[in-house]
Amino acid sequence: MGLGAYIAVSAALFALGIVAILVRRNILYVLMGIEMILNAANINFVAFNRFNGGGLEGRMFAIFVIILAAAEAAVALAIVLNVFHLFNSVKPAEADLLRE
Amino acid sequence: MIADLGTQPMTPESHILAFDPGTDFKLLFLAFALPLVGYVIQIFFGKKLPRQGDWLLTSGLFVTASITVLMFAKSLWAAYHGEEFRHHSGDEAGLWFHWFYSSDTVANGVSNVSAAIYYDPLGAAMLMVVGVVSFCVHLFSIGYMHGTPRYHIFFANISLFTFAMLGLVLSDNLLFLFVFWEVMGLMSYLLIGHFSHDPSSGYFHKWATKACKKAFLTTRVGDTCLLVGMVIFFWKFETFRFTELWRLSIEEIARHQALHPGEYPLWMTVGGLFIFGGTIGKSAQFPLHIWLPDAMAGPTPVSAMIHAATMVAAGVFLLGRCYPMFTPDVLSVIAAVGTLTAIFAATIGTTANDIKAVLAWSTISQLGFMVAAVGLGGVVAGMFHMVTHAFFKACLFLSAGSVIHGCHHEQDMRNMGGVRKYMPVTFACMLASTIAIAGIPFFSGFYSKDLIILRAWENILGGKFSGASFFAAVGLPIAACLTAFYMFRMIFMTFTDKYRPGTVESPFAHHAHDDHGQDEHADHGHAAHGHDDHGHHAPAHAAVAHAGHGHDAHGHDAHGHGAKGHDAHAHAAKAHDDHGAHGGHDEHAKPHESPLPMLVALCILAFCGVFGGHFWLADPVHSLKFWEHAHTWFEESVSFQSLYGAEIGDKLAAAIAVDHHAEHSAHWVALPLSLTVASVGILIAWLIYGRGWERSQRIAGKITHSIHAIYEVVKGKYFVDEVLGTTIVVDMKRKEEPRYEPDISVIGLSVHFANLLSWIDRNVIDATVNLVGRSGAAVGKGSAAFDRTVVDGAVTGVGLLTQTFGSVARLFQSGRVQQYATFAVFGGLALAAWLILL
Amino acid sequence: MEATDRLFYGLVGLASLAAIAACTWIGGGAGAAFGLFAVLVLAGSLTCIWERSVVRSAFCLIGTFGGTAGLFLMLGSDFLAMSQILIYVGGILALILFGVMLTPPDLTERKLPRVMAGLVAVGAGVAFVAAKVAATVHWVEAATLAEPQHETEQIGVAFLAYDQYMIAFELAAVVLTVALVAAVYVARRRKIDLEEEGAEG
Amino acid sequence: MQSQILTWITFLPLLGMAVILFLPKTAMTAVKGVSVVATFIAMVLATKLYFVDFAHKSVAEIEASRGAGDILGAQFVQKVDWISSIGVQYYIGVDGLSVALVWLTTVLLFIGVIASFGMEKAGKAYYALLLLLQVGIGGVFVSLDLFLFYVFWEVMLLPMYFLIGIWGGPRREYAAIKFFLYTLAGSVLMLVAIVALRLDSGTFSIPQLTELAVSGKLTGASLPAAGKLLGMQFSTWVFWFLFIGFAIKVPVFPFHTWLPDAHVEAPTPISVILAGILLKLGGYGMLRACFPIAPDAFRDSAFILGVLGVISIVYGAFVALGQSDFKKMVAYSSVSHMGYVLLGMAAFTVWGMEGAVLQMFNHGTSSAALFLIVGVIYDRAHHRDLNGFGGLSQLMPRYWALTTLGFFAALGLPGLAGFISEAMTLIGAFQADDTRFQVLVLISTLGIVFTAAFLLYAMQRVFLGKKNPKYEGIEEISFREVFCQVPFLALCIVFGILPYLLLDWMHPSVQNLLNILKIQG
Repeated sequence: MGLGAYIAVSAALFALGIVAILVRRNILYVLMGIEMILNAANINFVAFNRFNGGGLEGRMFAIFVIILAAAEAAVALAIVLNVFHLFNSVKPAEADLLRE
Repeated sequence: MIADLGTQPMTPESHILAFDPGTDFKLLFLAFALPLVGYVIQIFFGKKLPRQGDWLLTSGLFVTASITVLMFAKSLWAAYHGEEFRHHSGDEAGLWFHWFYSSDTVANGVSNVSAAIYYDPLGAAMLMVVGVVSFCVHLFSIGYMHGTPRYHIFFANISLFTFAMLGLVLSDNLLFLFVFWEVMGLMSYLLIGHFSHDPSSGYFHKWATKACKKAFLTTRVGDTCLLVGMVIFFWKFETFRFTELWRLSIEEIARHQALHPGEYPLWMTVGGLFIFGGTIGKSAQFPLHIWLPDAMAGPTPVSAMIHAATMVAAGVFLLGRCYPMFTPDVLSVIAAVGTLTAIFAATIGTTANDIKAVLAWSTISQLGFMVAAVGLGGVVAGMFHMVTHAFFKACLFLSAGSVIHGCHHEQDMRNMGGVRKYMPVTFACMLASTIAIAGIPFFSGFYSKDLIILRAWENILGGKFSGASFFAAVGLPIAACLTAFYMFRMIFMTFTDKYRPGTVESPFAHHAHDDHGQDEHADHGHAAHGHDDHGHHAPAHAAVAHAGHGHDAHGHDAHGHGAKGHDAHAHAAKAHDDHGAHGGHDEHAKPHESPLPMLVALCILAFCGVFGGHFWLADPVHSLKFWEHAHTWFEESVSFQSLYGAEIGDKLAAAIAVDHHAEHSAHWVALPLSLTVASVGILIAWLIYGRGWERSQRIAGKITHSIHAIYEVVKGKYFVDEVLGTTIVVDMKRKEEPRYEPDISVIGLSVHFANLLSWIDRNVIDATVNLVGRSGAAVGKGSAAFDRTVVDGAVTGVGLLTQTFGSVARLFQSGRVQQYATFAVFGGLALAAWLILL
Repeated sequence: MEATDRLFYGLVGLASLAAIAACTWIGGGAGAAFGLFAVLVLAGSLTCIWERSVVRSAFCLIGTFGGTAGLFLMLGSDFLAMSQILIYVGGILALILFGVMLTPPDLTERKLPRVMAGLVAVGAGVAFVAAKVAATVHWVEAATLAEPQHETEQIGVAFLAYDQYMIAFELAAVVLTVALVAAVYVARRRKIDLEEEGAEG
Repeated sequence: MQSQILTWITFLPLLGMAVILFLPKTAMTAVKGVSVVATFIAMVLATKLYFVDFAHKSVAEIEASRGAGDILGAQFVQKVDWISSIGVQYYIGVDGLSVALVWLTTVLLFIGVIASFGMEKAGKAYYALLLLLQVGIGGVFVSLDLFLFYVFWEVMLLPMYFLIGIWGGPRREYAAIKFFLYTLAGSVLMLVAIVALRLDSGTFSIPQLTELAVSGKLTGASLPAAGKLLGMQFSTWVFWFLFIGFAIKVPVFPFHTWLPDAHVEAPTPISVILAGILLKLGGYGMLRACFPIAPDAFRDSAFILGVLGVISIVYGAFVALGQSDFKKMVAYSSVSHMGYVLLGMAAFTVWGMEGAVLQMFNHGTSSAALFLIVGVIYDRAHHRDLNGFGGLSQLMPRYWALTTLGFFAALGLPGLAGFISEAMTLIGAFQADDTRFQVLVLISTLGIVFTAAFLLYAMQRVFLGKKNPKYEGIEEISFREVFCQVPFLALCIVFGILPYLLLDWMHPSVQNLLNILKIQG
């Protein structure tokens, strides 16, 4: 299958990731959304790597994305738990101390 | 041309009287510089010198006078030897004084102004007159001014004046003549204003403050005319030197005549008239004579020297120097003005009661004579009359001064009378001078005045007829008659009959006493007292002096010197002051003879005045035959040829030449005419004033009553002063000077015009500037208001706007994170779309 | 399950089938595999968004991550696919599940119209941009695709070669340790909270 | 190596000012000391420059040096690029016209500083501003670059405003503002002209501009609308703009109303400097920057200038006669005397131009002496009403003697400096080719008579006549005041008797200027 197809898939995945963040009221969906976006990026990296000369860069980059995504997820979870502790609710709308 | 002397001719070179350029120019420069040096020393150390430095200056003047006499003798000697006596220090001795540029070369093409000494017969005669007269005045004022405040300043000013007059006579170009001309104007200002710094002199004090300015401004008008005349001639001839000017103007006239015969270049006429304007100003001719009568506010020696002999003669001297530059039209104007002034002043002279006023008006009249003479072509006659007049008028003034001095500062003739008994020497000198001025034969006045009238009649009979010469031929004899009348009227009023002090209220003496009474200030008392102090000179020693002075001319210089020493000794003797009692002018003290130095000066001048005319006559015997025209010494040395050089002289002489027949007949008309006129004048004077005071008052009263209107006009000096707005009003009653009198400037209305102009300047021009300023301010205020409403409004408007946006924006800051993310995403998308689309 | 959910799943199923058909049509066997994996990815994420309960959503993510690994295999990078499955599914998903466990479930949370509006708006935007990019950007596709070699060995060497990714490798190690420590620190219960709870308790 | 003497003379006071600024406010003696030293050294340098170093080039030598792009034959030239982007150079030099005025500036400022010792409220700022003023004035006289000329012109304006505005008399603000705005309006016009010249000719240097103007290349062709403005040709409006800028300074008749106010309100030393040298900037500026740069426009309007000059002479004299304030009278006499300068220049003859330049110098000395004289009375009587005095000659005889000398110097009495310049101007004006000038000369003689009238009228009211009891105990003139007046009166006498000390210096340059201006005629 051509590069265009992989890009289409990653674009769709990226869009769904954004929707997940924006639409759902639960903080966890933000986490999921982020992971989807990162995956979309990875698909792109590998696809372009594959279709443009096949060097190591694309894949190495994807590997580092995966590593950092892991670290990020850990920290994000810790933050979520704290937010939950502070606001006693999962909805991001409650955490509006930044209003004024 | 010169009749030989009949004596064996002396070899010209070796003789002491021969003019040799090497030393003589230096001597002339010395004579000229001495008074200046004296002035500088006197100004700085005057007060500290013994006798306040008067001896220093007088001896300085003595040296100057002797040099001038020596130089004059040389000119006479050269005349008798037929040599041409015209010496120029630049050409002969290389003595130049470069004025504008340091040397001629730098001025490439632009004429450099440089000066040198020019010495010719006219200059020699004038120099001798100035030297002798100023020496006598110095001598006289030692006695007269003794004890007055600022005594040393007076002497300094007189000697600086002499310096200026000598400079004027010696200068070789018109510009330097003008320089000394104006310096003389300054000195006359300072000297007339001498009493303005001495309040104790009462009437004189108030009168002098205004008179000095009036004198300076009137002469200043004349000076400006002379300056313009000079500029006109410089514009055409590019030079100021007399010799050049004469030559060029003669050539110009000749060239002009060649083009259109009979006519004269207009610009030369205009230039000539302007130069004559200078003479009118300085020699007090008709319109600008107003300052001379008021110049009597100065001390009498000043009047004697400046306003009788030297300064006023400078104007006539200028005419003599510029004669070749005048076209016939100018000459006729000069003659007309001269004659008019002569008659005009003579009439006023008859009505004057102040002794110095009589002499002032007579001076103006005699100057009119001289000017008329030059106008008629008789330069020689005019100059000769100037020389003789200088002597006897100076003598008249000094003797008048001595009379005033004697009568305790009384100037009004009606308060005098019978003074001959108390002041014999003064009377003798005054009588001699009066006879001379009246024109009685054997006295110098006769010869010079006769020459002028002769000149007038020669013009008429010789076919050179012009309105002016006719007016002169008729007018001058009348003036001569009036002169004789008022001079002898003065003699009879002051010297005959009994001494009658206080017959009439006169501001002079009366106030000298009152004034110092009121003066609260101590030192004034001393000064006023000083006045009375010197009056006390014991008459005793007058007799001694009387016998002492001899008639021998040569001896008088040495003798004069001796007398001065004698006087110093008398000064020390403080005799009791017989009229010490203040005020109470009725039991008035008798007049007393003046101290010796004054008398010596009088006698010298009287001698020169009387015999100046003809003593050195070619042939004295011939002069006795007065009915024939006697060639006086002056005519020998001064003639057109000797003055302006042979070729110019011949042309000028030719211009006024008259055939022998006309000359002879004119002589037979002029001589008897002047004799009869003089005797008629004297007779009338004797009839009215000669026989006792009461009778004279009666007769005079009847006459004045009959021609009342005319008498009032003449007495009011034809109201010339009032017309020009320059009358000097001295109100002794008023203590405070009027804060602002309009009568001070030369032309009264000019002050009003000045005030108008300064009002305009303040309210019109300044107003426009302020208007601009105020309109600027108004525009400023307007723009400020505009700024506040509109611009400021805009600013606040913008503020309002941002506030609304702010509140709208606040809605977005809901704190909901997801909302932010949505905005971010959609913002990014919009940006991407926009970037890609473009 | 409500009517809408059923409708939604019906639609998703149909769309997936269509996609697989198209891919096999285009790419043959490889196309089919690609289609399968692509559908796995997209359907997984769609249902994850759609699902009312968080747990189910979390589990749908497994499909997405699996599909992605498949795609990596299709693209010839097997080490990557394996690490994808190992870290994403094994690690990150486990974390999310921990998160789900520790937070109370909120079944009423999903608002259907908001989801639909979001899907439509974002979908349209991304579609538009992707179409534009495809139209304008012409990327060079290598004529012949190089054969995939032993990727893992190369990656291992690259990690340790000083001029390639050695530094990045070390840095990644540092980041991981820091994240570890940070996560522990942030998440620990503080004494204050304890006292508050103690006080309340 | 270019000789530095001119820069030293101009900027030495600036050094002095800098030193003063660092001194504490209380150390007034130190401040006075520094300012005296600074001005004294400048004066010594200027005297050495004038009498020793200045080479008397003959007209031929100046014409020879014209080839080397130096049409004026300036000496002690220094040329350094200053703002090279727009072609401005620090181009200074001095020639016959300006060397005397530079010397006069230094003498005046030196005496001005000493005369200011009497002013108790003259603080540190006063002396600093005074020195800055000297820099401004000195700079104008030496600068040969139009831009530099304009900069110094403005530098001179500022301290003058403060000196009048702060240390002046009761209405000082009004006078200071009026002075400042008036001169500024003039200098704005000048700036427009300078910019137009720069754009047209591409250079600021005056000799080059003169060269171009004389050879007819300065026609404003390269400017928009061929340099026409307000319907006038390029050289015409440039001439009139520059002329008005300088005429305000001279001051010429319609623009003179700032002078009496400035003088009446300025403290004595300042009005001495104002009358002594500031008025000469206008005259000098005309000779240096205005006439050579628009020679044909100058020739066409010469008669108008002559008429303005004569009006100034006669008007100034009459209005002075109508004044009752002593200082205002002297101020108007300055207007009258400066009228001769304009008449002389407009006459366009050698003696006319030289008379004008000489009159500028002589008026400087005589009017400075007059203002010092007014200062003496004002310090004692604290009022200047002429009618308020009387008989001072008996109370202060020495003061009266000095005043008489001062008055007769101002009067134009021969033997004192005033006469020579007035006589030269009148003779020169009479020789002008335009015969209408002869009528002007006749009218201006009115000025001579009435100058004598108002001075003697003042003399009579103040000095002669009855002693005013109010001033019985007035004390005689002090040594310091005499020390200030004597130099000026001495200068009047010396240059009255030996005018060639000035005229030899001026003649070559004036002759050269005339040759240049005549080339086109």
